[in-house]
Amino acid sequence: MQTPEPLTTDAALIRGEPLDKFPEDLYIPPDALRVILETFEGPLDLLLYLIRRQNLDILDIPVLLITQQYMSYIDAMQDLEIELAGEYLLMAAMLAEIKSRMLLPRPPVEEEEGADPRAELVRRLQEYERYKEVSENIDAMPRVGRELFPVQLPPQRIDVDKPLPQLQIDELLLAFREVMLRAELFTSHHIQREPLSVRERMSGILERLQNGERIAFASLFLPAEGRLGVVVSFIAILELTREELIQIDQSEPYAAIHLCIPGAGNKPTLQYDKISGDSA
Amino acid sequence: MSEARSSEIVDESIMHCIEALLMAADGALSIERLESLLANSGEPDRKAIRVALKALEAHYAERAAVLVEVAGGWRFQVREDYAELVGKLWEERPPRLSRALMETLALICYRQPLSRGEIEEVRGVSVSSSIIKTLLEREWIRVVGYREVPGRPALFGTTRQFLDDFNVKSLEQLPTLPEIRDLDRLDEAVRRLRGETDTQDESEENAEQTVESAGSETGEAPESPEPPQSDALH
Amino acid sequence: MSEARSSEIVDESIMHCIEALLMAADGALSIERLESLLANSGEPDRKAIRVALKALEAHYAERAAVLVEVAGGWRFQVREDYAELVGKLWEERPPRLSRALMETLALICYRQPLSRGEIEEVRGVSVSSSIIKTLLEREWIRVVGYREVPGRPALFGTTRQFLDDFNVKSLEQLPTLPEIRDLDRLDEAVRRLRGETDTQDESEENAEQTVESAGSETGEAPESPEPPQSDALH
Repeated sequence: MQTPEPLTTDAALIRGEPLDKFPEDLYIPPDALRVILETFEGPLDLLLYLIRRQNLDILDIPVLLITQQYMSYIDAMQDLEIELAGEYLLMAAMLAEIKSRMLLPRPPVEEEEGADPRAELVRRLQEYERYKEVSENIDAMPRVGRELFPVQLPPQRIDVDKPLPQLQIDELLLAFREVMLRAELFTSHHIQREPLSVRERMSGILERLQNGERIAFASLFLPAEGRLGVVVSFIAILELTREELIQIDQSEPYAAIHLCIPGAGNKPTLQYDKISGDSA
Repeated sequence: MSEARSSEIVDESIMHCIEALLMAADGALSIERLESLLANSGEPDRKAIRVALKALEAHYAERAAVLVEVAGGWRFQVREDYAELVGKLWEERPPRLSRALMETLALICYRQPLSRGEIEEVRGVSVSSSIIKTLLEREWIRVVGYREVPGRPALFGTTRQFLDDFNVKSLEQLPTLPEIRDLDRLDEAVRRLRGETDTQDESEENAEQTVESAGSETGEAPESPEPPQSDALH
Repeated sequence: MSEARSSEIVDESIMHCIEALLMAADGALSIERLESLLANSGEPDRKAIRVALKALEAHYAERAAVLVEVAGGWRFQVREDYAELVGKLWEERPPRLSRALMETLALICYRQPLSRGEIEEVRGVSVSSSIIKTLLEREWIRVVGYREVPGRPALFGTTRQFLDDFNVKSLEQLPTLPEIRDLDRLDEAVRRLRGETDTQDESEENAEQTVESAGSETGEAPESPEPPQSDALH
């Protein structure tokens, strides 16, 4: 019989909570179970885990036991609606086949060589385990950016025309993707819907207002741009207003509408030095 | 003065910690920053840090790298005498743009007009002045206004030059956020932007290399680390 | 040997030129590259360069930055002892690499050249495009050829950049791939498996075990499911 091993203090942390907080007989909250189940890197990984967890020998797996355990994990994953790779189900089918072969009377000896799925499974488990193990060893090696920091000092002066670094559009987009993923901003409805042309127009309108002048609302709509252009301008103005980057004036009902930057009159100028001067 | 007295005792371990930090840092480090970084490494006070910096400065006096004090603090630089030699390093290969710079530019592109503080908010780290300066010098971004809040932070937007350098006519041609999110759609968008119909053809040409010649159980890493351009996004 | 004789004479000026180049370079510099960069600075031959490198290595042996040789050549890097301290310079921790990515990389390392399909065969699960893309972008792997079968799948191999980033000179310095344990026993077991039915009565009894009880044992699990963000910097 299996007896659960004593839980140690360096047990896994699930959402910051050590697992040993859960009494052994208590059912694991689905969230925690999900975290465990999602860590498996595929059916071989799950099988290896089941085998190693019980200190079983890969060469002598009790197939019926392992199959049953495997299936209960698969069921649990399906209950939690974890997206199951097809490979998990394929493995389930393979295990079922092995099981049925074992229960059936032995077929004649002429069975083709190498066709025993159980031997094949043992071979694959061993092979996978080698790479799993060595990948952990490689991951543990010091590497640049994590433990190793190469020195790259700027020169005090440089004598050549330094060629300007080039940037490819895909590098830029991937950088953007990464920062957005990190900040989890892709989920925001606000920015998903916003066409980029609006953003461009916002910059343009804002810049036109920088000399402190008031600009007629109507002058921002160019018939030449067509209906779409008008819509883009309009949304840009609304967005600028919402962000309090501009204000909209109308001295009396039906009078011309004007735009200006908030508190216009104090004549701001473009101060580039402001940017480099305000270093942290 | 007590300063003079303590200046004779250099804490070697603190000096090496400072040396490590300055060798790895992207820019200058102020004494205050060093003090906070070293809080768990001997917790030297500012005086002790200054003493260690002086000792380091003296040690490097005769070396190719030199420790200098600039506006933002202390930094190592390659000595001016080697300007021409070091220049050769870049003649052959333009320097790479940092990830921080690319992310900053991308955020300005997609969320303009926005301020440095807003970029920092999204990135979760501070944006160095030198990045903003580089982008302004490169004329990829411009100041389009100021946010009317205390401090009046500048608001940045992208420029025509940016569009030209990236070979797009307007920002509208860039992929939308949902496209960027989905890697396969992003691939498609990039190919569209490059005006390529099918990159497959290109890689076919590179493919002449046979498996045999590539068979590298030899332990030798292949010569050029760069994957063929066309593979960059596959 | 003539090498031994010349090793006693270090050309100081050449040594400092090399020091300047290595301190400024973005990545390791090979002896060949140094030779061509120094063509107008004393025109040292490779032997003289090696002598100077050895002298530099000795000089920096006790400093916070050390001179090391990796696959791509020589570079200065901050001594590993300072990893934790230096890591504080950046608020973001370096992203943890997923197990899927590391397993894919390990397979490419030890079995190159091989195709994505072959990786999937061993791992028993499909390899996502984003993993291959990440590895290509990091320039840890590259396409070294195509297998001449229908679909012409790309074959991947590791790069010099990979070796440099993992601080080794060649693939041989990577951890050894564990042998298949008990090869004899495996053969025997396979033969036995083919030859006889083994009764599973005993295990049948245990088979009642449910996920609930299996789950509660996972305190000992972390062999495979690693706790999140554990060793990002260790």
